[in-house]
Amino acid sequence: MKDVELKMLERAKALLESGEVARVIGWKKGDFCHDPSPASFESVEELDSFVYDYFCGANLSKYLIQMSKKEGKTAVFLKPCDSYSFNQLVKEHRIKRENVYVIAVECLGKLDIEKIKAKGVSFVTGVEVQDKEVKVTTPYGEEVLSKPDVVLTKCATCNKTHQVKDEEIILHERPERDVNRFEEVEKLEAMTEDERFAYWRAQLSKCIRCNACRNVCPACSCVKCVFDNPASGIAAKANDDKFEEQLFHIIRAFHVAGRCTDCGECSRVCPQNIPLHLLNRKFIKDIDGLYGEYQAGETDEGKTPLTSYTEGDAEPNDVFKGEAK
Amino acid sequence: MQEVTTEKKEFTPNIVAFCCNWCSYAGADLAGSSRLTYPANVKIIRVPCSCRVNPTFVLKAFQQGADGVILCGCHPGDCHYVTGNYYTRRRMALLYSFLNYMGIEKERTRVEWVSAAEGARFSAVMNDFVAQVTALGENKRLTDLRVKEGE
Amino acid sequence: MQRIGVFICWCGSNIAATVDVEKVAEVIKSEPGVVYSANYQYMCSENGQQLIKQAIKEHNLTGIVVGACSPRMHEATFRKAAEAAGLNPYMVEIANIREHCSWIHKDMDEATEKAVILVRTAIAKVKLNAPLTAGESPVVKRALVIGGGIAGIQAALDIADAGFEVDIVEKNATIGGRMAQIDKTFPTLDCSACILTPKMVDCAQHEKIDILSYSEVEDVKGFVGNFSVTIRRKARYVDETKCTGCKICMEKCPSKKGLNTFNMGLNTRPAIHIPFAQAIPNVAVIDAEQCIKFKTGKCGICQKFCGVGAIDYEQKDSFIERQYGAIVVATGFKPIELTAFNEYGYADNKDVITSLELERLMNAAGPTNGVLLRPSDGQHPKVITFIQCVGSRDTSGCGKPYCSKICCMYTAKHAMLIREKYPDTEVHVFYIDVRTPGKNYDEFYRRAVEQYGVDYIKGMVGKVYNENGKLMVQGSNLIDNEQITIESDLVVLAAAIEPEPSVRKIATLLTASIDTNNFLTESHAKLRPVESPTAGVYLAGVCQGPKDIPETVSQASACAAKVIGLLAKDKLKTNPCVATPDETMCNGCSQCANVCAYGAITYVEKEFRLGGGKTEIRRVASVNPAVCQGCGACTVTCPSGAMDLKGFSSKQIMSEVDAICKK
Amino acid sequence: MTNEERVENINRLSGTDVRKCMKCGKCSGRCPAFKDMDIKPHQFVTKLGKGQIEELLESKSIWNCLSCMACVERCPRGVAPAAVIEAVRDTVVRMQGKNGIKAEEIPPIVDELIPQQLLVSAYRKYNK
Repeated sequence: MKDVELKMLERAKALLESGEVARVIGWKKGDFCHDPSPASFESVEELDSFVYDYFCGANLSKYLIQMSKKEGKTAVFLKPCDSYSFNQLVKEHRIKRENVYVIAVECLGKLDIEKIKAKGVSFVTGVEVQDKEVKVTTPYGEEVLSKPDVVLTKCATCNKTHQVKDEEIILHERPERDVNRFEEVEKLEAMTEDERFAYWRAQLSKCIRCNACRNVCPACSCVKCVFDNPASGIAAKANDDKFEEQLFHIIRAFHVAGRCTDCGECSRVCPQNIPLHLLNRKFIKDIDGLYGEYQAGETDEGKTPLTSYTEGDAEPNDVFKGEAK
Repeated sequence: MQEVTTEKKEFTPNIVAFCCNWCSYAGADLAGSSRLTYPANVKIIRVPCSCRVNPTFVLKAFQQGADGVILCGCHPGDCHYVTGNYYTRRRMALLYSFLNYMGIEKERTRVEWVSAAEGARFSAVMNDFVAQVTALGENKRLTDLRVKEGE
Repeated sequence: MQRIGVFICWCGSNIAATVDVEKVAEVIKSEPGVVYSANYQYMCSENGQQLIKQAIKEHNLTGIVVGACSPRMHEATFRKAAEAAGLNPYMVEIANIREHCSWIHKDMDEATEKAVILVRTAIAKVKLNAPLTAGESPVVKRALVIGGGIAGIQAALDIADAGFEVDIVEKNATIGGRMAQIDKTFPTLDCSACILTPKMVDCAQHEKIDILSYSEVEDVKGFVGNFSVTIRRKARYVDETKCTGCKICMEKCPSKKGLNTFNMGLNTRPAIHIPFAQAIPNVAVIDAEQCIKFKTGKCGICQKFCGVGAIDYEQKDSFIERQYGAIVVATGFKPIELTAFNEYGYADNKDVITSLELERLMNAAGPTNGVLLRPSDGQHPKVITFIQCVGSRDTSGCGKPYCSKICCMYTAKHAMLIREKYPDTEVHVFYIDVRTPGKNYDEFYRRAVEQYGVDYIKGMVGKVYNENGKLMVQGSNLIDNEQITIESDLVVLAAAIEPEPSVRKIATLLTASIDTNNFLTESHAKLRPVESPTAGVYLAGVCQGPKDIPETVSQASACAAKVIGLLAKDKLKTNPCVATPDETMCNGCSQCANVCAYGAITYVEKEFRLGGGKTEIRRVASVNPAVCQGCGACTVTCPSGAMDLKGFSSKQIMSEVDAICKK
Repeated sequence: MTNEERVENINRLSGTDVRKCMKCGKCSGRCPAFKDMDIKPHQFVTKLGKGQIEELLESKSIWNCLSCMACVERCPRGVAPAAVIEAVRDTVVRMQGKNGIKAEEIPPIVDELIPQQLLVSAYRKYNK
């Protein structure tokens, strides 16, 4: 990963120095080794704090909505999963494509510090990844963890590939994987209504309405969100009533249905660890099953499943038929 | 008299029916002028096209205590606005499937295509839906999701 | 402050018998915002409207709710009344307490309770109504008539006589339709061709009428006053402008074995042909499937003999696009297929024929030159049995559930004509009922019985079978409670009629509603019988329901009157209930334009203030209110909720939901 | 059993709605056993409609009906006269305290196309 980071830094410097771009969007070091955050670098000096490591899970595409409006070009580092969000935003005319220079970078799966901590490993000062092993350094010594156990949830079932690149920095080959991202959705579907209700009630009652899921979501990028708009009739008031979380999450999931690229940021940022991606994935699975496989963000043009139709589409009353129960 | 009071206490569901102006609302009118009865707890909201029905309206109805929500529009291919109900069909198929995924009884939601000429069908559909929701009982899930005290 | 007035209509006893109207008006008085509440016997009457107008003025009402019949019935009436009293017509809401309440519920308490909720719901909505002003759209002064049968011809002539341009699109090579195939017409027995063909000629000669024969409607866009229609002109392989109708090609054509569809397949015709002698336009057409030139590449005889060089084997389908203000649908009917009725032996016996086939057999221009000869051996039939209701009034799934309406009369006509021309012929008619509601109709039928001695048998045929060359017709005679078998030479089936199947596609193109039997639905069964619910689309003839020639002609003229009324206007008021985006919230994501069936949404770059003296340019949606039809598809697609629909805003619908659910 | 109960029972057994009959007579027009019937197929429908079942219970027709189903096949309104006749026949058999069918007598292999009712009525008749 270090070699990748060096190449990225080199390119960022060159682009800024030549004046080809006015800024570079990447990640900068945090207070700890595991909390880098998205940042915009406008000069070579600022690049001192640039970082790209196993904790750079954040999706940078959403920042381009504002950045691409600024004067001068903006260079951005996109991981495979981020490139879908980027395409979707270009499709919706939110990003000015001509103002962006995309550098595709490799990603071999990012780590989840919460999962590492959950393994009883605290005060992490560094990590080293070797195939399926993660060597974690702490003041108390080294610990070796299994990588699949500690990657971000969104990375566990990812097999995305780069969809956009003006150039690419890839040094390590990604192993091919055969994953079923709908496994957990299927598990829920196999439950009874009562069990599913209990499951979601337990999950969503944890929600504190911090709006992190909404704010991080590249599809939730409305100029003004319906939940902030008193004219919508569903505007959220603080601690409105007991129904609120559920309403919020249903509407949110529906609003991004057909547009969600399954980037998994919602679940990554949720402070309450609600598996929000399972809501979006249900829509994705239904869309795939009913209207044919569709991956939002695969291209930057065309209609989404909810803005198109065929004459022989399934009837709403029939979608439950054939369900084993 | 005693009997009457107990009867009144029996559960009668509150049903919100969204009907498109051109087919289903007219179908409901025809059911009326043909004196084809259906329970009084069905109340109709007129919308220009089934595609005007936002999922938030459906959720709002449940939030406010409706026990069932039914959406009626022109038969696919016969939409007054050419393609409106095709979008409705996709939206509602996904929404209803999703609500069920959240544990909401699938019997509470329905989409039916009723043409202006199908008064009898309108009445039959409403009778059937009311019976279905009555059998299910009160909607509790969409009005309360949080773990309540005492549970 | 809102000042709402509520008006509860009794509708005579229609509402008042099941809804306690006085109680509703009383309860509603205490609703917040309601300052006036009244009930009256007939709100839609002059006095009722006066009551509304007065109340609006006296109480300074800002909005009114009328609890009455369906808004589809009288919304326009009450809006007009409000407007006359100085209130914006869109500040009126109707609570449908008749069709959706009093007529379907029996229990008074229950119905009254529901009526109160429905009125409350309307109040909740009207409080959020905003005054709206209708826009204007221009009217194209040209009408399209789809179908060139008697309905289309009559409508076209009437419209053209009023001075408007009319195009007739006819899918066959000639106009004339079914009436051209008929021999005589009831109840006067005049010759069908004698009264139809002059009208056909009038169409051809009328300077305002353009006949597009051998053409079909391919696509329809637009709306009332401004339809844009694409018409496919099918290749007839004959240049319409050159052909003189001399028929030399028909004489010389070596491929003469094509079934003559005009004669119901009872004889043959050449590959190149003019359907019948009086065809309009009198221009030949080549049946490419039958033509040797098209099949083998050799022949070309017609081209050699055509004196004017009209034959063009290279002709291709062409498309024209024209604008119309109004469209008349007059697509007509066909007899049903009899495949599901084995019992009548139609498929196995040449001498079991349909009534329309009999028309051709009796027509002087038909395959037998008007001499009634049976198809199997060309002999004159001595015993003829008619069977009525073949496939009509049939709910078993084999036929049609409705009465085809014309069969009783034409069967009486056939029986009478046969007895008149061939008095030695024995004629029997099996009937279930004889239906003759029409001027001079029953008298006509009775003449068949009394004057011509036609044997009417109350009963139905169970089986027709061939025994030694005779058709044995076995049926019941219910009056005598016996089963009889009639040895017949010819059996005539009064097959049910159904709408011409192409009407389905046309209904879809026009978004005109259609019933389960494929008849187009009229806007109101009694009061708007020739209008489709789709504005600017009118219905003439059997496409709307079974009817005979006099009724068809009346309906066609009624259509014409409606069309003339429309085309006489220079501008139409447009529906003000259109979509509008809140630009401050619009993302410019294009999702709304993706679902708009009318192309009403475009995008513009607009500058917005950001505060602090800064501005930004954003892409935002813009709706053309003249093109928007107000369906609302865009409002739901919009992720930010920026798009809303006037008259049916999200807030209005949500408040209706609230009012209904409020316990 | 009162007369009304019997009428109701016959209606229920026959599974047919006699009010759908439009009195066209097509059933009697086709019936191959018409001549041997004292009460004709269409009359079974009308008389049941009027509740006049005494005549039906005593009629010879119930034993002469072949259960060929031609009347059912032909009826344009979906009324089943043969089913009415069978229901009357069944009522008579039961009134005699019998129930002609024995399940084990039904041949193990029967042609699927033969209407069930034909088999059942045959047993009813020939076990009289």
